[in-house]
Amino acid sequence: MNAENLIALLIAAPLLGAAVLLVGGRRLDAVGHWVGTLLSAASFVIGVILFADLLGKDAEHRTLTQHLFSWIPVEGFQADVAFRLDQLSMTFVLLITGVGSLIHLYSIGYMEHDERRRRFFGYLNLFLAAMLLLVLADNYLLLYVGWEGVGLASYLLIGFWQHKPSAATAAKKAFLVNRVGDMGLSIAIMLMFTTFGTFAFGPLLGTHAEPGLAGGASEGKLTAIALMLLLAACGKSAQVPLQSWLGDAMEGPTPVSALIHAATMVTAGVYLIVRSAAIFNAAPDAQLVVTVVGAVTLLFGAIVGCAKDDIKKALAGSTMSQIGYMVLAAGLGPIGYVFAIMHLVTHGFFKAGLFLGAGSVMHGMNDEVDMRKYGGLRTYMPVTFITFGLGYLAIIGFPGLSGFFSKDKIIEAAFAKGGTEGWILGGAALLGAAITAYYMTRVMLMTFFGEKRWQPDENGNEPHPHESPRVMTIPMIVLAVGSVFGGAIFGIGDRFLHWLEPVTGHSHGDSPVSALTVTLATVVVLVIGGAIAYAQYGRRPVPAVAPRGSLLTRAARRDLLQDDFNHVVLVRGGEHLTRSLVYVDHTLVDGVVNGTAAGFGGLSGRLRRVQNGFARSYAVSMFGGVALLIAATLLMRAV
Amino acid sequence: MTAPLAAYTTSTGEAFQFWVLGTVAVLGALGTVFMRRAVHSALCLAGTMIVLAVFYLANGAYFLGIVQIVVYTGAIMMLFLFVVMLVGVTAADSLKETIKGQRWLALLCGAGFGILLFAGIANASLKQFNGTGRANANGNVEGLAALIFTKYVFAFEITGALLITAAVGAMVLTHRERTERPRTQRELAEQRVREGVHLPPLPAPGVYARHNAVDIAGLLPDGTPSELTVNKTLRERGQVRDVSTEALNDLRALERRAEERLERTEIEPSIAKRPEEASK
Amino acid sequence: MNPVNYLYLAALLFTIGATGVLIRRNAIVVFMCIELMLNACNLAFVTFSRMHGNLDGQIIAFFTMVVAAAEVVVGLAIIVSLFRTRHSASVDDASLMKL
Amino acid sequence: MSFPLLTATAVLPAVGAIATAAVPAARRTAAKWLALLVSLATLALAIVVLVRFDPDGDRYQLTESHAWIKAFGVRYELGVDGIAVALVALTALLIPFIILAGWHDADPLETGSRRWRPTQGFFALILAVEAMVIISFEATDVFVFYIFFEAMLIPMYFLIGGFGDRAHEHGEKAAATQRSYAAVKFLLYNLVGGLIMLAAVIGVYVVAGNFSLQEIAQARADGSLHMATSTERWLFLGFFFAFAVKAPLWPLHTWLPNAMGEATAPVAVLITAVVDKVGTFAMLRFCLQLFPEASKWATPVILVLALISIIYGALLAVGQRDIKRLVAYASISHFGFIIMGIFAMTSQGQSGATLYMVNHGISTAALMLVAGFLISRRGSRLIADYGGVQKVAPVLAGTFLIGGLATLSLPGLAPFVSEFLVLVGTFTRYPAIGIIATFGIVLAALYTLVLYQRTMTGPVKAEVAKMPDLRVRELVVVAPLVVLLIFLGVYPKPVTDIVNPAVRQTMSDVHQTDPKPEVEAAK
Repeated sequence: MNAENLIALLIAAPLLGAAVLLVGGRRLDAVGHWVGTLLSAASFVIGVILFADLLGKDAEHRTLTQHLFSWIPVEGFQADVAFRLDQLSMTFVLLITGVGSLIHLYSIGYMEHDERRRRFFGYLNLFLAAMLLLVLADNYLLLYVGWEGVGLASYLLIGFWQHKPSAATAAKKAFLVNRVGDMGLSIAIMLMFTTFGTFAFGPLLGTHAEPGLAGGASEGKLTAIALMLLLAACGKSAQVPLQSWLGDAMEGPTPVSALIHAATMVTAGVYLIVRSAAIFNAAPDAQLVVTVVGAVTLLFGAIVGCAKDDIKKALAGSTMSQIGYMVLAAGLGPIGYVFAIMHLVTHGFFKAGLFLGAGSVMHGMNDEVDMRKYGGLRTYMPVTFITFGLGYLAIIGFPGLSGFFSKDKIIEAAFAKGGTEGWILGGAALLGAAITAYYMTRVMLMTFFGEKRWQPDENGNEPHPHESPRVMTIPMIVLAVGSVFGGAIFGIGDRFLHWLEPVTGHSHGDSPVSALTVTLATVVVLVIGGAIAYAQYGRRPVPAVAPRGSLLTRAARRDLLQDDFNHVVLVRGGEHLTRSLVYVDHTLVDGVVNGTAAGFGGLSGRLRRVQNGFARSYAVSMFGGVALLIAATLLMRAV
Repeated sequence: MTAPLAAYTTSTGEAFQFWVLGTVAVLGALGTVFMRRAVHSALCLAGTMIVLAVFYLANGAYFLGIVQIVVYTGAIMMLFLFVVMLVGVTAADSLKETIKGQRWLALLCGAGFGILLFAGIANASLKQFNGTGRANANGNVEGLAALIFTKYVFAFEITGALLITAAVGAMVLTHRERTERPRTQRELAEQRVREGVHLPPLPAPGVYARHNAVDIAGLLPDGTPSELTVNKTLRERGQVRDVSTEALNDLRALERRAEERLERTEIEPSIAKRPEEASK
Repeated sequence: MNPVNYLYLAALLFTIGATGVLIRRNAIVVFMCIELMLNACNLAFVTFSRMHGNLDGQIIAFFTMVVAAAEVVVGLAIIVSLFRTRHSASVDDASLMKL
Repeated sequence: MSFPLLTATAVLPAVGAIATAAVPAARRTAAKWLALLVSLATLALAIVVLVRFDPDGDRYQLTESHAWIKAFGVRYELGVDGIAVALVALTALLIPFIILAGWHDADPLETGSRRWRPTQGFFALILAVEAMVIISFEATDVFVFYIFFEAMLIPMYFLIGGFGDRAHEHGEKAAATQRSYAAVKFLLYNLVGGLIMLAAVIGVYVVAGNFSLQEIAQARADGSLHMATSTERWLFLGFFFAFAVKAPLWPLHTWLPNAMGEATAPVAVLITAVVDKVGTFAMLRFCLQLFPEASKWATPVILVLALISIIYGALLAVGQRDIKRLVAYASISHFGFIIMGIFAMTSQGQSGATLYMVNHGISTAALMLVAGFLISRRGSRLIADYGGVQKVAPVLAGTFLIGGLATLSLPGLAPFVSEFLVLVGTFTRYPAIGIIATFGIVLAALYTLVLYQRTMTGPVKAEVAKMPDLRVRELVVVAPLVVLLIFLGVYPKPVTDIVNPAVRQTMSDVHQTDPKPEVEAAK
């Protein structure tokens, strides 16, 4: 049979799962989690089949498209439900379904004691479907559907424990911040429509061979579109200034944090930018902004990561910073696209692994998240320790592991941009690498080394750290393997480069510094970073309560005061605005009307006095009236 | 006297009559409005109507003139008087106005209305007067009769119906339906005993042999007048005359005469007036 | 003298009557004033008939009288029954039309 | 002549209304079933109309025309174009759900005032409204339209004033006074609008000599009927004012929150999902066709007002403490979108607006009816009185969430399609307005999610702990709506196919063509 027709099945499988699990009701509680896992696995299998099919073709013809039906047919406005599977989306499909399936598996154990587990798997499947739709869509509008779909799924999953007000609030916040980004996306689509009359990838972006319409428009328009797309990407990928939701999103169950807020959804922004390469390439100013956003975010996230004592929040900060790397790379243009995606994939592996490890730790520690209450866990949960350790080495870019290949390339590319920008960006990237090494080492030390620091909680039951069940450890192991060898597989011989090049294009910038120097520099800084962390947290015992810390630390603990800013400016301001508007609506707009009514009421009240019921006064008025009539007739005759 | 009536201007006789009687008529009308007692108003109105009757005659409406006197002054005004009697001859309503501004408004409207009316008549072209001479050629009554029974016969019939309806209506309105059996003397007596108020028949009005009018309260032994003696209706209308002062005056007069007869020197001037003066 | 004066007189009487209706409170007097107005009209009619030299005016006056008679009968009846119920003949006491 | 299908669609519910009212007081349930059956029969008829309607055929189809008042050249003329057909179908579709949702709303209260046969009256009134709405969608004679446009107010007045929520936070008495206030406000607003429109209707007759929409539009098109610019503008304003009041456009909106807040949820749905649509529909059919030039002249102002409605309504929705009032203000925001789409004068905008009317009807129905079920359980409309419902009544919470997501026009649900079309349509001609309007989608997310968070999530409040989940009847009401929302969100083609030709016509009426993209798409 024809491979194109399988594409729809990729999405259909998890969608079916979501439908069945959410509509099915309690009678599915027993088997729900297996249904969900199997369907996502099925989707992964289909993905593999398609991948094989693609490998079978030669590089230029590795684009499958499937046109299902015309979605919104309106005069001069064509939006179809059509899918496009090329190397880029293929990469994502494998990442999403693969990691997704693993995390489904993990969740079976993690959510075991939750009576709403079926619902949880339903949401997970819904997320998979939406994410696949996002990466497979053939036009921006359909992409938008997936885009908001993942937003919805993340909203549902962050707020999965809705009885916790904090969770509900976090979910709402995530959705709202994302909505701001979505606004950017929709405006971008409108701009495309007005500029090009279409927003389908094919005609718009074209291919390597024949460039699409994107080049044809004025640079101003293109810059506007690009910036709007960037806004969208910031929202989804938690880039400055829309990053504030990611930290709170950790309220969700840990598998969710691993899948959505580490491996897949948050990288959608990078996908969007890389996908729209044709537009960005034609808008250099926008690209510069992208790189700046990326650089700022990677530092921002790293600094926040250093200060958090909550293990998940620390990892969230690191996610932010890693995505910062990707965005930076994507902003560099053809030099960086491939490495952005590559780092995205490797990051998918090790960050998911790290989160799952964190989850396993929490699982063993009665859901304690404060690292200052951990310590010396390596003996209690060896598998977790090893997998987590490998993930750690991968993320700090330890030579030979996956993170090393991808991140190192990005730093190179940053320098290769050339000029002062090149130096600044490259420097930022290097600094980021150092800080990454620092905070990851800190996490590692605080969690697994040192002496145990946990005490019995208020109602006296001391946590008994233990290794997690098999169903949880297997995914961790798989991911660990991935994070060890992934980089090598991709990086050596530029396999990944050749795989992706036809879509994104690639160009070698002439770097002012040789690749080797960059590599050495990277290694040096990460050693320094690690050493400082060791000096702080490895040599002397970690205090169980956080010291007051420097001003920067305290700011970082509060996400560098960005939330406070939002609260004061947006939330408070918004509340005042709405309250005053409600008042205005009631007094002014409504008041005018009621005022008129009251006026008439008063007037008629006055007039009522005339009706005093005395026949004589009525007679007077009659008499007067007659007199007037006579006067009138006389006047008539006079004139 | 038909000939001069055809003229544009009337005979001086009629003019004189008009000015004299016209004044009377207006005075009567004013009296009707401004007399405080209904009776007086009625009398004034009657006067005005008679004057009008005369004017009808003067205008050659002989039949109407007579009818005016007979029907209006004779019947209608009498009817009025009856009602006045029923309602109270001397129930003098104060001319004090209760509704604020009513009087002034009324006068204003009246004045304005009158002026306008006069203006209207003034600039109406009423030049030629062809009096009723030819119309009354073979008798005014015959003329009227001819018209009534030919041209206006239908209206005439209708008015007949109207009169009957009015009569019936008046009866219906004034007739009081007896709801319970009239009580016999016996029952009344028993009721009086039961209620215990004034068992014997009511005392007669009037005092001494002098004042035996029905509207004078008889005096009790201590000399205080007793309302009981006066007719209930009169009492309601508040028309009980008080003669106690007169009685005192008469007493004094008696003493004085007695002293004159006995040639008492010191004569104090009388404090009270003589009865005949008092009654003035 | 010009017979128009009769009209002036009629107008004057009518006005007086009307004013009386407005000023007096005693229903009977009010009624009398109405009669006065009717008579004024009659005078006017008679005068008109003299002007035009035909008897139609007199006929109208005649009818007016008849109607007036009927009206007086009914009106007085009303007054009497009113007096019976309220022990007063003041028109102001019959102000039930008040809100 | 053929069977008068359109008349039938209106007469059937009218007769049904009379019959329902005639059911003896004791047979309450019989009356309900009768009303339900009648509404279903009407739905069947409407579907027949939908099937018989040929999108690519003449502009007005299934037309009927009889002389009515010869003196004024009033003819009883009916006919439907794509837009009208869609809306007739929507109306006929929603009424059964409304009746079913209000099944117990009019049962006589155990305590308090026993109204005169409240149940029969309630359902009879609903059917009466349906009849009038349908005929005003179908009328192609200005006079006929006007009559039913106004007559609609009478049953609505009684529905709002006569039947409020069972329990009220301030007690039955306060509820009664607020109800009557709301009802009177509704009546006065719409009457004022209607009277001004009446003047304009007469004006049209004076100018054109007859009331027939087709003839006048035809005459306008071929120039045989010339209107002085000022005349046309005045007449346009007269019509537009009435429609702007009906489809509440800022600043004429304040009657809606009161009406929707005080009426029972089904009646609120009737107001916002059915009756108000007549206003926006009439803008498309009468304002644009009769006065194309004036419409273009007024466009900038109207667009700004619509924009204000969008943002203002959304902001006020955020500030509400009362669930139903919140939905009402949300509707005001949505009507802003509809009007914006109509007057953007682009095919995307107008198709979007028409689609929006349908989708908004369905989505608001879903949200409001579920909210009604919620309120009927707790007996309070205040958001603060709820919390943690999701834990005790997950199905209710789920449907409520879906309704909310539809309200914030989540892609994949029906409203998204229409909202995006409106935005695009506006953006192509007025970019600035389009962009500002886009803020509406963020605010929509805000008020919807805040509502959901405060009512459904968090710790379970003691008062809601015993709250039962959706009953079968309620599920029967909600489930089809949800299905429709998803279906039309994924596959709106059936509707757009019907609507597009009509929109093309309207565009040609106003002599407008879509602006061409800067870079012509390479075919």
